[in-house]
Amino acid sequence: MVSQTSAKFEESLKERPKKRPDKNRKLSWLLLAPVLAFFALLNVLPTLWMLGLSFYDYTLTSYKAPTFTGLTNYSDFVKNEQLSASVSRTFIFLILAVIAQTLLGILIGVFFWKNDKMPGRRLALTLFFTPMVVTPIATALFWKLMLDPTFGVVNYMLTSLGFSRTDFLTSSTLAFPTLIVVDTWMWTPFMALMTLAALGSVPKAELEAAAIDRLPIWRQITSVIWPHAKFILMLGILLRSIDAFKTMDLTYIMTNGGPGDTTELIALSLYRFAFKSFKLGYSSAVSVFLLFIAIALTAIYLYILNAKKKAEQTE
Amino acid sequence: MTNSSLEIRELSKSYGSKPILSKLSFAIPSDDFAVICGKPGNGKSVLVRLIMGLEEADSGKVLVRGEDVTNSEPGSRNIGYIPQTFALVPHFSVQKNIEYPLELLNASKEEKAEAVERVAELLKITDLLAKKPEQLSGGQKQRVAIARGLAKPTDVYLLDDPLVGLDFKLRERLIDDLRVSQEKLGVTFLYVTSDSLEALQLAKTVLVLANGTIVQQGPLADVYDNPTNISTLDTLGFPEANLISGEVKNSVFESSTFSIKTNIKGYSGPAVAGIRPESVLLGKSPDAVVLKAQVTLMENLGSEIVSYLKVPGTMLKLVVSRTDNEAIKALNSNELSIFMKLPSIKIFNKQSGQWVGNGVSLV
Amino acid sequence: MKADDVFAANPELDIEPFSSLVKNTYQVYPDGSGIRWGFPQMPDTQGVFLRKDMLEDPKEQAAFKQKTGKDLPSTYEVLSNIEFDDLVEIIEFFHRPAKGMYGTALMYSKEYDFFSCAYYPFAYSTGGKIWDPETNNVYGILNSPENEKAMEQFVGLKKYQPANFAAFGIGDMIDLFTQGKAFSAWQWLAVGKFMSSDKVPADKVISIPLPKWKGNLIGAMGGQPWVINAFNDDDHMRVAVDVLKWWYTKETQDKFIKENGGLPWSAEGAANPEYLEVAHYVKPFLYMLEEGRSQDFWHLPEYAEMLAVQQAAFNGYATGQVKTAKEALEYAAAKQQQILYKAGRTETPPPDNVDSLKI
Amino acid sequence: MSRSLNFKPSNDRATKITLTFACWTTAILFFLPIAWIIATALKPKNTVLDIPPKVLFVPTLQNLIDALSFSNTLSYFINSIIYSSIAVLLAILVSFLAAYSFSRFKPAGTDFLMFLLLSTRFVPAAAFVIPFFQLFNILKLKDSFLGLIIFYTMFSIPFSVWILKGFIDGVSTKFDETGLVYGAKRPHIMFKLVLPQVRSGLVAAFVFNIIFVWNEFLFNFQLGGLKTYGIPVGLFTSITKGGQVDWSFVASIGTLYVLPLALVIYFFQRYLLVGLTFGTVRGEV
Repeated sequence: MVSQTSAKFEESLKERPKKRPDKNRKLSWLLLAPVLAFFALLNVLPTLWMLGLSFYDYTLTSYKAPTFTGLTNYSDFVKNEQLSASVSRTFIFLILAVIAQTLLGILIGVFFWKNDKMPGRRLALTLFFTPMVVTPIATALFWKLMLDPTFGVVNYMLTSLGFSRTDFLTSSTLAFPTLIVVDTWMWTPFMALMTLAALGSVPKAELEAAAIDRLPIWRQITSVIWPHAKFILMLGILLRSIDAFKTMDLTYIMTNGGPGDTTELIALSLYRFAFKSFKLGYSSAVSVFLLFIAIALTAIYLYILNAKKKAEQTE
Repeated sequence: MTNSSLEIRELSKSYGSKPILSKLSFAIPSDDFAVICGKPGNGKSVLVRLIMGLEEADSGKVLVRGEDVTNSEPGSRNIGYIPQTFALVPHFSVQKNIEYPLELLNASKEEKAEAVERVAELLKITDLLAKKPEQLSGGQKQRVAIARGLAKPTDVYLLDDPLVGLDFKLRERLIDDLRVSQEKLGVTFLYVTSDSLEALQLAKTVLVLANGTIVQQGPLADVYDNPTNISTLDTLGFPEANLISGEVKNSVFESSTFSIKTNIKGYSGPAVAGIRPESVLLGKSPDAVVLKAQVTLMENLGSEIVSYLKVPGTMLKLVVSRTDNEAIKALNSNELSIFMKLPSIKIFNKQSGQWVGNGVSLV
Repeated sequence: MKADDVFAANPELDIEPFSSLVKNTYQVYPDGSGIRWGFPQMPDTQGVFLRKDMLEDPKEQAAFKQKTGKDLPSTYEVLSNIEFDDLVEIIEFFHRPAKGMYGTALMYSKEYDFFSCAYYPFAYSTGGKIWDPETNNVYGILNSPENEKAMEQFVGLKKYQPANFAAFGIGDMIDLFTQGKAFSAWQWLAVGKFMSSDKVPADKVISIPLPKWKGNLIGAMGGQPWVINAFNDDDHMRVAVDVLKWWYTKETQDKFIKENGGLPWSAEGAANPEYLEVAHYVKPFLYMLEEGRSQDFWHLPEYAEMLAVQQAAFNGYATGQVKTAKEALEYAAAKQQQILYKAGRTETPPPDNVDSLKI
Repeated sequence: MSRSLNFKPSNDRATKITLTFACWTTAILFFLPIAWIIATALKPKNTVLDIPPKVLFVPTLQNLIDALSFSNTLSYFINSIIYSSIAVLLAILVSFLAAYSFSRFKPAGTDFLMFLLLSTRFVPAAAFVIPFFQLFNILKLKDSFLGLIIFYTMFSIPFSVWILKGFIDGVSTKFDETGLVYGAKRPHIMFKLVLPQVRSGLVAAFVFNIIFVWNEFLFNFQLGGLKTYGIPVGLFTSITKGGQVDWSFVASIGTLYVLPLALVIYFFQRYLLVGLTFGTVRGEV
């Protein structure tokens, strides 16, 4: 039944079939075009602009034209111990706040997850989630009011219970921990949400099996839950870390970096350089530095994510 | 071969350095029900994708109705397609799903209604038309998918293992429906499967796909009875054929189980003897290979029983009917004797897999 | 753009101010050049708001007399010439934290210029300077022993204030005072209208100029001018000038001062007896606006940066993060000197250890 | 080992009651500050700073009415709704195209581009404001809805692409191929076959981004103007009246602010979860 092969056909087989014009490749870039255009205009351009500015002495309030000063802005930044202190303070804030939010978030997330049929669960979760969606301008202001030694409801309750009045936001020892507490209030719901998501990604069958086998709780966590849940949890920690690194609203409104500079985080310093002093070159250098930190954090996360993908592929 | 509905010429495809298909060729005349049967991993789905135009071949040609479509878009090939996974659009009703290929052809309302009525009746799903795919059972979904494929008004249809994963009963019913449909419509079906039972039940013409190429093609009975390649014997048939390794020397096949004279000419070297389970018979017979056997396992298949027999040097499968009480009794006895008629023993070249001859007499 | 150009085209806008303070604070740049850029909008000076009802309470008067042997002053005439020490004595007398009444409130907030402006009168009035406008030098001038003493005195008043005094800004003091929780508040006079509430109505409040330090008094200037953006197109420019014309009409000023609690600042407005009667804080305002009675700080483009530095340091001293006033002043002076040196405003470099200075 | 010590939804009655109590207590504790804001909004203005705090009071809507009628508040609300909804919808449209391309065609550098997109969200906002300010001045986009919509579209693109790619990856390519074979054109496949199957992803991307854009302050403040300011700017610029914080106003805006968001969370809870995990989890919260 094999067809008769003419000489012409033999000939035609020797050459590779003509490639169909690769429509898909063209189409794929066409579909990406709008996003890439937005991206180039509103991200690449400003980033390059920022990078460029960081090598200039450019202050809006001076009449001097921008002058190229190479790495001076960076060396100024590194030399300035006030700023280095601000950066390390930011890291301390980030670590403490994210740890607190993660632990508390996991705990609460597990509670809600275990109790998946509780009455009014949807409403309870809605109430629980509100702190992270209301603008920090309003919540930070109200925290300031609630913590006020004279008019604040928190101090009122403390004194009613026999404690002494506490000035949470103007004490150089208490202000920083107080901000961490408020930040934790604001973002624990987020970590709880990520915990719910992470637990939701664990196959039900494996959990059932673990429960039937009566595995000890730590074994359930290490061998059943963690392998599935870790990536979403890591994502949550990454997003929180980066946001914590950028924290500005809270400090700006509640303490303005004070008392003194005990709550001055780097984003607030940056804001000051850019919008109070209009030192564009200098603030750009600081921004580039922050950008590198953010990208490093993201890259670490994606590295882990890719390691996961590879592991799955080899399975 | 211009009157063939579908013709493949020396099609090759490899992924990286791994060859999947190599110089695969076949042609299917119109109105045929052709089944491509191949074991899993033999490149069936790649072949389907190449025929449909979802992927590009490295070399070779695809001709539909005599026309070279190697470089044309999938949508312009005018082939009815029934995918392996149902791929029923979840947000369309059954009716809309079935109409879908016609919708894309800008068919009129009447044409669509007519086509839906026709295929729905054919596949007995008229009462499902208003439902959404998620409301259907697996078998119903499959019928709808088939109906959708058939709704496209064309004369060549490609069915990509459409019954895989369905339960036995449903398969039986759908197999019937498919055969009836093909005959009623008077069109060409190319049916791709890894299930040899399906192939046996459906095919008018069967094509055996092995090692990335079609090793044998022909009318079902012909191919079944006269496998020209060991892959055919291995792929087509249920239960699988008994294979006994040995050596051919001076037209004599020698193995640790038996030695026979054959009609082999011009070959000597390693060889394999293939005997279908139904050619292994109970009892004794002159002019046949007779062996003493011991039953190790009996597998109840419903209408048939497969017994696994220990014979000198190897194991053999044997099939008896459930209603054959005498045979069952015999199988349960300690002293068992079996025989194989000489012509039913087929000898293949071990290296190339090519058929070299049959048994003719005892040594 | 230059206000002088606008005045040239619209002479009716060139209104004579009540004192040169208005001109120097809101209009002229650089200092002493006479070139005008701004238009006076809402000049502001500092004063002290007191609870008149408490001062006038016969029982309090008797108790005060008994405690100190002095009469408790309650009239503007006496209070407007009060010495700092005497005012503190009165504040101490009314400081009753157990009853939820604090003696006073001042601004120590890190926000904007709050601490600085509240502190400056203490420094200015006791002979302190914050910089040398001739050489643009700060180091060695801001960190002087006078300023150190003044800051200790200023922050020393915390004992008559609520625990979170260090966060006090304009609003916090308004809340404290109008909720009836403070006897007095050192406040900008322009917010006088808001220094009363239904709990502490206006007739229970009296405002006075800042007290005197051995007869000397120089306050800080507040308020803000109008300025016109040079990048405006013609339409915007016309509208900007029209707004100014509207602002300076008699009707608008009447409405601003009589109905909205604004303050008069022009020679003509200050002479208007109607305005003087509108509210209790007009009198002290004009008093503080007299020649040489108040003083603004640096008129330099770098001011925001300089301000941020000293606000953090000064506020740090108020909260105890910085141990001594000397350290706070030393830090601010060095950093400001560095800022000015880098901007090319002075030849004198900052001290060598400037980069390693920390609050 | 107690039965409750395992990671599966609990069925034990005593455990359930304890958990319910714990969950509700937590929820209420976290909500208390928000509740305080709402209560303040409903309190008569002159009792806001009272100590001891007024817990029992006759609620009044006056503060809310005052807040809404103050200056441009209402138009700021409307502005917020206009630019946030248009920008997010536009972002979802272009993100869908890109996500489809990333998912189906995997063009060269897909991983890198996805990474770049995501990393842009991690740059401190203050760093970008000035370049944007200058760019917007050059393009004459300042204080225009067009400018804000363009900006917020970009702002919403990264997460939209990530979420939608996760979802499109979950739709079998069989649908695309079946469509192709039957002669469908690409746009048809994308919008008629695939798009309806990623509806959850679309909603998730919408919910997620609308919360972000609705809350964004700095850029609206710097790039917008009187015509286009949104409600966070409206709130920020009106916090103080005559030098003191107008608590009733802040509380009223805060309340008006939280209500739509709370409704969104209540009705789209599932999608919030889905959005936060870039579509990797599609289950119920």
